[in-house]
Parts: sequence; structure tokens; C-alpha cells
Amino acid sequence: MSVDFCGLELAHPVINGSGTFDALAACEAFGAGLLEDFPFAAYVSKTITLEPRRGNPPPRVWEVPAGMINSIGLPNKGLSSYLANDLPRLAGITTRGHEPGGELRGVPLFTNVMGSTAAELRELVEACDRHEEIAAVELNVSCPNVQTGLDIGADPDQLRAVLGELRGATGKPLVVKLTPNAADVPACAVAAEEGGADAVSLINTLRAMALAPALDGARARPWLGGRTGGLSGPAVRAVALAQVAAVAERVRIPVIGMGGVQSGAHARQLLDVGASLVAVGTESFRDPGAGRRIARELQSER
Amino acid sequence: MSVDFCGLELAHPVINGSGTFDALAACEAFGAGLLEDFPFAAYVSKTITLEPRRGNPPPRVWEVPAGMINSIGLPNKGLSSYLANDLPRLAGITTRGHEPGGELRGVPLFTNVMGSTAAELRELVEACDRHEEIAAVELNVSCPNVQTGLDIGADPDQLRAVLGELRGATGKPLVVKLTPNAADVPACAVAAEEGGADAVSLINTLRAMALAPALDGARARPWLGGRTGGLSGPAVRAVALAQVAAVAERVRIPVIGMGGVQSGAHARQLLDVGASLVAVGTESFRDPGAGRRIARELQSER
Amino acid sequence: MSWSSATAKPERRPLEVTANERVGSYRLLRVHDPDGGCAPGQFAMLAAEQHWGGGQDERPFLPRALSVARHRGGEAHFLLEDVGPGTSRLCELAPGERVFSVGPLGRGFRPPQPGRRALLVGGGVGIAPLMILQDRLAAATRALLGFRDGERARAAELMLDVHVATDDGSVGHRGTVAELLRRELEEDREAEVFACGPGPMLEAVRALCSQLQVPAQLALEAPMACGFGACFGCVVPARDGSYLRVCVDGPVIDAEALGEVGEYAGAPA
Amino acid sequence: MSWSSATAKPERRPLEVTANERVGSYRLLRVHDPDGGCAPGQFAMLAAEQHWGGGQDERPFLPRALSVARHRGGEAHFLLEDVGPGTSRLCELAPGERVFSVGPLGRGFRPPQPGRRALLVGGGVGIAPLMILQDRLAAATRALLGFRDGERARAAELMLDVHVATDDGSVGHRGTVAELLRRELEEDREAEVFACGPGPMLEAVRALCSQLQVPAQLALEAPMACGFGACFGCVVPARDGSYLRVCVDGPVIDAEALGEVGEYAGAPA
Ligand SMILES: Cc1cc2nc3c(=O)[nH]c(=O)nc-3n(C[C@H](O)[C@H](O)[C@H](O)COP(=O)(O)OP(=O)(O)OC[C@H]3O[C@@H](n4cnc5c(N)ncnc54)[C@H](O)[C@@H]3O)c2cc1C
Ligand SMILES: Cc1cc2nc3c(=O)[nH]c(=O)nc-3n(C[C@H](O)[C@H](O)[C@H](O)COP(=O)(O)OP(=O)(O)OC[C@H]3O[C@@H](n4cnc5c(N)ncnc54)[C@H](O)[C@@H]3O)c2cc1C
Ligand SMILES: Cc1cc2nc3c(=O)[nH]c(=O)nc-3n(C[C@H](O)[C@H](O)[C@H](O)COP(=O)(O)O)c2cc1C
Ligand SMILES: Cc1cc2nc3c(=O)[nH]c(=O)nc-3n(C[C@H](O)[C@H](O)[C@H](O)COP(=O)(O)O)c2cc1C
Ligand code: FES
Ligand code: FES
Repeated sequence: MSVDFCGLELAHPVINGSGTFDALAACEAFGAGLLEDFPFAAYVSKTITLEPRRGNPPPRVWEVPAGMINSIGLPNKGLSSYLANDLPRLAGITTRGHEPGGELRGVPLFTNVMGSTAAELRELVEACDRHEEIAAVELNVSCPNVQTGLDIGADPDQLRAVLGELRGATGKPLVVKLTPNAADVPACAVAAEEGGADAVSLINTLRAMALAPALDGARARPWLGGRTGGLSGPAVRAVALAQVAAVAERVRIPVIGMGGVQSGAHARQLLDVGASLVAVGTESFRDPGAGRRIARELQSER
Repeated sequence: MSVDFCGLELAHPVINGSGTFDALAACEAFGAGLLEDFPFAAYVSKTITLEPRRGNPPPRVWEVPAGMINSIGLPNKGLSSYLANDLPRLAGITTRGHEPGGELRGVPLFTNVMGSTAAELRELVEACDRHEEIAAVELNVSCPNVQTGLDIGADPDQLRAVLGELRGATGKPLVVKLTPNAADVPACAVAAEEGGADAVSLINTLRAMALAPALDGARARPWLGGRTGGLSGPAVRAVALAQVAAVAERVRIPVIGMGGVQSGAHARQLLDVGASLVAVGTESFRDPGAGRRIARELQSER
Repeated sequence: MSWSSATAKPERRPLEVTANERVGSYRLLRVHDPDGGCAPGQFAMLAAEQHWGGGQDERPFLPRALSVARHRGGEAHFLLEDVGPGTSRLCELAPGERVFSVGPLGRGFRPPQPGRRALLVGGGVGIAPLMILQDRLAAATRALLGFRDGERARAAELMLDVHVATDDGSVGHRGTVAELLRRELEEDREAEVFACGPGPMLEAVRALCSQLQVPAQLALEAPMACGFGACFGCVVPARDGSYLRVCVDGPVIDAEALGEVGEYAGAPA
Repeated sequence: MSWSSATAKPERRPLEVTANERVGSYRLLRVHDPDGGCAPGQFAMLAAEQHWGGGQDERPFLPRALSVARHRGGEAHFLLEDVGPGTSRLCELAPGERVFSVGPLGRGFRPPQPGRRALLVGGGVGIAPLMILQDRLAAATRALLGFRDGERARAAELMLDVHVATDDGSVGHRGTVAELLRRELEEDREAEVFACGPGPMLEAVRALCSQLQVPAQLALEAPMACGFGACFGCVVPARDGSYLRVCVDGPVIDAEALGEVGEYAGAPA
């Protein structure tokens, strides 16, 4: 079941969605064995920014029918701390793939970065380029929780231009994570391809909102500390399928499909409409072993 | 609980979403009494086009987690048949509002129209203007199931221009039903307001897709006859809330909020973020009495 | 003799489940419905009041269309086959639980034309509307019923004067119910056929009756969202090229008015 | 004496429910969990295997965090209050049904500092982690428990050496458990407080202990999506301005490390 993605060899086609699996925290919860037999075939980091970010004030999550809204606000320790403290620990992750006795393989590390300007993004990409532990770079141009980022991703021209400025900064595979909150997502994907992206990934979360349970007579107020957030989970699966299918039809570069995947059958559908890899986000919250389980189900589907 | 909407008096703030309640068919299923005590405070027609349309080939619906996808394709008998055959029967609808003994009031008729050019839309609006049975006109510039319509609604400049060309065609309240598949929905709402709209309504369905259950080994194919469709129901509620809130903050004209409303509490949330009326779509499929029930629950919420 | 279609209340009604019995592979569900009464062939949209959702793939969400299989003693009966998350939940309902019901809905069967004997043709769980039809027909009526296997064929005991066909030959004729129908009609064409079953079966019945010029009323099924004409989701193509809504123009439609019966227009196979 | 936090398997495990008993307003749920064992204060993320979803507002969807209230005889016990669709579904589980469980998770209580007597302070269903804590403490430990009313206060019987306060005065002291705590601490400050309960109660405990310079370990609660540090959803502000993840930095956190305890950082009120 091993697959090639932009020249990287992956044990199977199931990886994690950025920001939905913290390998180091999971290691505390589940023990160090987790990093020896990782549930995903590649590990995508949470979004890293140049400067440290605290993230949004709580509450940060809200449950909705068949999904959730998050307003995490991209907390992270900033680029230097990530490179100095996390990277060494993330370098040696391995996996046995979808079955206990499987061959031991390395788990390539994808570092997801976000910047509010092309210059910031270039600096982030350059830094990633200097670290051989990093196998690929994913650009988050789509996170709806933060003011920045969004506009670049929703406007094909701007996206193409930004990529033009930073493409030269690395020879590593460059994945552009598209925003689903755009009028014409395939056009954005084409712009990413023209700008030199080696792959695109989608969907990120849909802009959404939750109100706190209202007290008698009072007007309800936003529940999330960040006011609005992003919708993920099975509720968005049919939207993801439509966007992935539409994008895969328009670009020649590989597509990483995600959004509401809970089972091998769902992963299979994304592959069937043209994705090369499938990422799992919210389902990991319900089952930390979801990555491996879905890879296994996918195997028995074929 | 009676409310004013663009000068029309409504028994309560709950109306139906276009295309989700066929008053004449319902009359066959539930008897003529339905039109005497209608579940909604206004009746919004299914989208009417100049020429008759058969709609998309079946299957047309697919169930998803907490919602459904439809690919109906706007079947309708065309403008002349609508005006000649349906309108007379729809003219005298009344309601007792949210409780059995309530005061008897007229149920204003909103005719929802769609055209692929400004000229077509103008012709539709002019025709509506000539019929006094029609209280208001809703422009569908957003239906994702059909090639036309979508682009006008997703591009603020085009939307403003189109409205400029047809606004003069009627003095009746003109409601613009926005598309949710846009990068900046509030900007589209502002454009509608600038173009002379008396109100905006949102959200329409989110572009989505379903694949038929795959046979062993085969690649899954689209389930819906129309290939893609629109997602509605509770799955989109949090997206609707975010878009309605963002739009209501930016425009002064009234907003009709909809998307996944199932209860008075949900309706209340849309009103709390700035909607003037709430429309119910998919929930009517689960409960044909949803309109009245939600109005009643809303009343006891206040 | 004539059966007038009953009109439903324009809202979902919570009805109490009174019994749930196994009949071979199927379930016979009874709900307390004193207002009831309906024409044979009408259906109801049912959803469990509790735990409707959260099943396979986070479904069901919409209510499910079920033929009224019987209405007697203030109870409506439904015959159910578990084919997915909705029917699975309905099949596990225990007495005392409640279902939301909208119905009876749709246009049922019309009585047979004078001078023609009724011939009931059912496939699988599609026998449901034929049960109530047989109850309502004055004289005993022959029923030709096809099932996939013997376990399913046990549902034949719910009807009278039955000839059974099974795909695997475990009970009755090995083969299709259309073969039984051809034999019957070749003996006596002064019949009118009332059929309900999987799409391919209905199509075979339609083609045969058309060939032999025997009138047939087909009870169709189609994926439905609402059941009362609101969503335009349940269409089947008519012979004249237009689309018919199964829920309000049917579910019982004259074979003559139809084009070919598609895969999705029948009961679970 | 020391309790090492147990490490969970990195996947959800289906565990069988063995019992579900009423205790006043609460439910004591037992599940078969032979691998188990955990430090007092650790929790598990639970979801019913069937019918998780389709409740009020089409929820639940995510698993729910529940403190392990006891672990003995190969069974984990959970004390549950029905406050919404998730706990409602868990409260109705019947023996033989299964729950998906991820756990034990988080950092539990540390043993009291040498020379200090442990003093357990619980509010409502927040007594759950104190039950297992009392089991593990060598000597009998006083428990000060606050409840809204007498029906809830019946859960006090699950612990030993209990002093109860109720809001309505129906049982024990009329007033708050923080008032009981103040009395205890005024008599003898050589104590260490172990507390779990609603946000306002925890804040009162924190403020009091800070004022009287008594060390306190607080078991916090926060809306959680994952329970193992993946989502960054469960944060509470630390005194130093950073955010702590309740699921991996807690749920038990030294009162000293915290800023004010917010409304959402406690057990259901
Ligand atoms: C008028 C009428 C009368 C009927 N009478 C009876 C009756 O008396 N007894 C009875 O048992 N059945 C009856 N049916 C059929 C019954 O309504 C269906 O079997 C039921 O709706 C299936 O629901 P489910 O959730 O169990 O399975 P689903 O999985 O929803 O449906 C089964 C089939 O639907 C398709 N499907 C799969 N996934 C989806 C999806 N996500 N969205 C939409 N379609 C999907 C596939 O073709 C699948 O094989 C009747 C149908 C109609 C229209
Ligand atoms: C570490 C830890 C240990 C816990 N231990 C226990 C225990 O032992 N026993 C016990 O009974 N409880 C315990 N809890 C609390 C328990 O997890 C919650 O009561 C439970 O998650 C509530 O879920 P619900 O579906 O029943 O109610 P919900 O309705 O989900 O939640 C109740 C509260 O959450 C908020 N809320 C309402 N709607 C939503 C929504 N859509 N999305 C997000 N939040 C919403 C509101 O503030 C509401 O009052 C613990 C919590 C944590 C974090
Ligand atoms: C709690 C949470 C945090 C997320 N953080 C990030 C992030 O830091 N960067 C990013 O690009 N995407 C982030 N995402 C988006 C996911 O990677 C994924 O695109 C999305 O959740 C859809 O997939 P799912 O439905 O499987 O969760 C986050 C999603 C969730 C639910
Ligand atoms: C079956 C179906 C048909 C619809 N037809 C139309 C239509 O003809 N014109 C239109 O403007 N919107 C149409 N809509 C969109 C609804 O009016 C509404 O905007 C949307 O469904 C969101 O609301 P809901 O979640 O309450 O259904 C349709 C929706 C559904 C589900
Ligand atoms: S099921 Fe909705 S129109 Fe027939
Ligand atoms: S609950 Fe997800 S990080 Fe704590």
C-alpha cells in the first residue's frame, strides 16, 4: 500500500490534518511507543508562525451536529522554538503502517507555516529549507480563524504572486493548503499550480459561528473566544468531496484531500475523485488511532 | 408576535425557504385546510424561470450527516404557467399564526425568480410587478445546482450592476438571495444593498457532492443525476449563523436568515445576530408543521 | 367499490410503538394510530423520536417512507427490512418507544377494473402494500411473491393464496416472480396486476403487462426527503418525458404512464 | 507514596458496560476494563458505541471527558450527571452495551506533601475524582462536599468521613463548601487541599487557599474535543499569562500555577 508523494515514500496514503495531532503531547498521553509506530504515514505539524502566538482566549471549541467548530487561533511557540525544541524530537518518527507486523518506515515530516506577508512566508520557507528533518512544507493560506492568510488564499492572482516570490526559497515539496471559503476554489488551485506548488491540500475548515446558550430574554453572545471559528468533521464531508473533485479535475499536481473523513470508505471516496493522499483531522479526536484504522480499512476496501 | 417586513405585515417571523415547500402539493397531501391555516407567515415560491424546466435526472437527493444534498435543478412550469395556473390558487392563503385560535391574517406571497442574464431577470421582475397577488420578489442569484445565477451572486460588482438594471422594474420589495459559495459574502450583501435591494436572504445551499456506494473494486461514481448538489440542514447551521451575523453587521436593509433551523432556539439565534425573518427549509421535510412549531417555540422563548 | 386516499395532518405526530415482531428476515412493527385509516398503497414517513441519527455514517437524518402494510384495531402495521441506518433503527424499536409519523401520504391503489380479477405481485419487502390491498379486496386474491431466499420467504405467511418464487429455489418456484406472473397471465388475461417490489422486478412486470396488454398498477419507491411534494426529490421519468413525483403522483402509478422503471424506483432488492 | 499516571493505548477501546446504578441525581456507571489502573484524577474520553448522535440538537458527536471515580476488580467506575446530550446518552447505557474509551488520560493528583493532611473538597459531580483519591490515600481523609440539593447530596454516601453543605440547606450546612473549608483551615492549616467542582467553587477554594497559604491541587474541567493534547481546545489561563491545556497539563493543576478559575473551567454546576 506504500505510496509516492512528490518523491517521498509513505507507508500508506493516510496522514494527519495540520493542527489536529500533536505528536509530542500524544507521546505523553500514550507513551513513547507512539513515535515508533505512528498512526499516520506522514506527520503534518500544527501551523508555525515566525513569532510565538498564544492563540485565542477560551472557550475554543463548540460541538455542532456531526462536527465541531474550533477557534484555536494557531497557538505555537514560534519558528525558532519549533526548530530548536520540537524538530529534533520529531525527526525520528517511524511507523509499521496499517498492520502490527508491517515493515518499519520513516514518517516524513511536513511543516505547516503561515505568514501574513510574502516576505514572512519566504522567511519561514527558507528556514524549513535549511533543516533536513523537514521533508515538505505546507503553506497555510486558508485558516479562517485569523485575519491574515485568508485573503491570499481566496484570490487566485494574489496566491500566484506570493508563490512566485517564495517558490525559489526551497527545493522541498511545497504544498499549498487552500481555503474552502472562496468563490472558485479550483481557480485558486490552478493559481497555486502556476505559482509552482508541488501539491495542494484541502479543505480547511468552513467559517462558522456559535452562540452561547442564551439566558432568559437576553440576546445570545458569541461562545467562542475568537468570536468565529472553523467548522470541521462529517458535516463538511460532502463539501470537501465536491471541492477535492473539482480541484483534481483542474490541476495535474497531486491533491491531499481532507474534510470529515471517518472511515476507509470515506478516504476511498476522496481517492476516487482524484486525491493522492487523504488527511484525517477531527476523527482523530474521537479515536487517536483513526489514522491507522482508516489506512487498514482502506486496504481491505481495495 | 406580528412583524413588519419591508412594509408587509407578517403573523410571525417564520417563513419557508424557497423550493422547500410546495403549497399546492401539500394541499393535496394535507387537505385544503392547509391554505387556510398555513404553517408559514409568508409563502416563498420555488424558483421560477422564464421557460419551463424539467430539472435534473434522478436520483436528486442524498442524505448526509445532519443534512442532505439536493440536486433538484429548479424544475418549474415556467413563468407563464406559474402566473396563469398557480398564482390564482396561491393568492388567498391565510394563517392563524403560531397558535390554533390566533387572528386570521393573509400570507404574503414572495415569488422567487432566476434568470441567467440581467434582461431575463428584468423580464421576470416586470411580470411579477404586474400581478398584485405577488407581495415581494426574491432573486435567486445563488443556486449552486445550475450553471447560471451563481456568478452574478458571487461577484459584488456584477451583482450591483444587474440590480441596477432591474431595480426600476418594480416597486415591490426586492429580496436578493445571496450565494454562500463566495469569498466575501458581506461584500456581496453590501453590493445588493447599493444596487437597490430592499432585503437580502441567506444562506442558500453549500456546493457539495455525493458518490454512489461503490461496487467492489470499482471507482465510485457521482450519485446525483446533476453530479453535484447543495448541502442543507443542521450541518450548515453554524456556517449560516456566521454569514448572517457578518452580513447583518454590514447592511442596513433587513436580512432573512436561514440554514439548518430546526427549533425556536435556532431561529432565535439568527434573530439575535441581526436577522429580521427566519426561513425554514430542510426541517419542513422532517416535519411539515415545522414552520408553525418553530414560531410557537420562538414565542415561548421570548 | 372505491378507496379514497386519506389526508394526513400537516405535522409529524408522535405515535407509540405497540409491538415489534420478527417475520423471517423482516420486522412487523405496529404503532398505535387511532386516527388512521388509509387507502391501500399509501405510506407514512417515519422517524424514531429518540436516537434518530448517530448510526452508520452519522445517519439517519430524514424520515423514512414505509408502506402501511395493514391498518386494523387502531393500529398501523409496517413491514420492515433492515437495509441501512434508518430501517435499522426502526427495526430495533421497542414497545413504548415513539415514532414521529407523517401520513398517510400519496395515492394508493385503485380497485380493479370491473370484470378483471386482481393479481398481486410482490417482491421482498415490497409485499407490504399488497397485504393491506388483499385485506381490502372483497374476494380472495392470488398473490405471487418473490423472495431472495427462504428466510425472507417466511413473510409469505402474512398473506393468503400465495405462490412463492425464490432466487435460490429454497421455497416454491426457483426463479423470478415475473415467471410466475407470465404463467398466470398466459392462462387468463382478464386480470389486473398490482405490483410492488425491486426496480428490476417492477420493470419485468411492466414490460410483460405491456406486451400482454394487461393493465397494471405499480407501487414505486424512490429516495424521498419529504413525502408530500415539497422537495421534488423523488421523481421518476414518465412515458411522456416529464417527471412524476412518486410521493404525490404515486406511489401507485399506472404502468402505462411510465417509461422504463429504473433501478432506484423499486423496493430494496 | 506516589501515584504514577498510567499511559493509555493510542486508540479508542470498546469496553462493556457492566452496571448502571442510580445514586441520587447521578448515575454510577461501571465498565469492564481489566487493563485499567490509573492515578487518581485521571480521566477517560467516553462515547457510546451505538447511538452517539441524534440526540438534542443532533448531538453528541465528540467523546465526553469523565473522571475515573474508581478502579477496582477490573472495572472502572464513572459518576455521571445528565447535563446534556452526551451525558444523557451515557446515563442511559444498559449493561451489555459498549462504550468507546480512550484513557486513562491526563495528570492526576500528586500525594500530599509530607506532614500535611489531605482535605478533599468536592462540588456536585466533581466529587468523582475525589472518590478514587480517597480510596488511594492510606489514612482516612475528610471530605467536604457541596451539592445543590438533597437529591444530589445522596452521592455523599459514596465517600467516607464526609461533611456536606447544600445550597438549599436540605442536608448538612446551608451554604457553600468553601465556607466549610474556611472553618477547617482556620482550625488547622497544616493541610493540603484536593478540590474538584464547578468553576466558582474552585475559584473560591483557590482564593481561600492562596489567602491562607495552603497548597491546593485543583482538578479542572474544560470543554474538550480530544483529551490528549491534539486540539488545543481545552486551555485555561495560567498565572504567567500563557495557556495550559487541561487535558495534558492537567486536569489536576496546582492552584498556584493558575490565574483566576473561569466559569468554564469547572464541573457542571
Ligand atoms: C413509498 C415508499 C414505500 C416504502 N415502503 C417500504 C416498506 O414498507 N418497507 C420497507 O422496508 N421499505 C420500504 N420502502 C423503502 C425504505 O424507505 C428504504 O429502504 C429506506 O428509506 C432505507 O433507509 P435506510 O436508512 O435503512 O438505508 P439507506 O442506506 O438510506 O438506503 C438504502 C439505499 O439507499 C441508497 N443510499 C445509501 N446511502 C444513501 C444516502 N446517504 N442517501 C441516500 N441514499 C442512500 C442506496 O441505494 C442504498 O442501497 C419504501 C419506500 C418508499 C419510497
Ligand atoms: C477532565 C474532566 C473530567 C470530567 N469528569 C466528569 C465526571 O466525572 N462526571 C461528570 O458528570 N462530568 C464530568 N465532566 C464534565 C463532562 O465532561 C461534561 O458535563 C460533558 O462533556 C457534557 O456533555 P453533554 O453533552 O452532556 O452536555 P453539553 O450540552 O455538551 O455541555 C454542557 C455545557 O457545555 C456547554 N455547551 C452547550 N452546548 C454546547 C455545544 N454545542 N458545544 C460545546 N459546549 C456546549 C454549555 O456550557 C453547557 O452547559 C468532566 C469534564 C472534564 C474536562
Ligand atoms: C482543532 C483544529 C485545529 C486546526 N488547526 C489547523 C492548523 O493549525 N493549520 C491548518 O492548516 N489547519 C488546521 N485545521 C484544519 C484541519 O487540518 C483540516 O483541514 C480540517 O479540520 C478538515 O478536516 P477534518 O474534517 O478531518 O477535521 C485545524 C482543524 C481543527 C479541527
Ligand atoms: C430540496 C431543496 C430545494 C431547494 N430549492 C431552492 C430553490 O428552488 N430556490 C432557492 O432559492 N433555494 C432553494 N433551496 C435552498 C433553501 O431555500 C435554503 O436556502 C437552504 O436549504 C438552507 O436552508 P435549510 O438548511 O433550512 O434547508 C432548496 C433547498 C432544498 C433542500
Ligand atoms: S419526496 Fe419530496 S417531493 Fe416527493
Ligand atoms: S482537549 Fe484537545 S488539547 Fe485538550
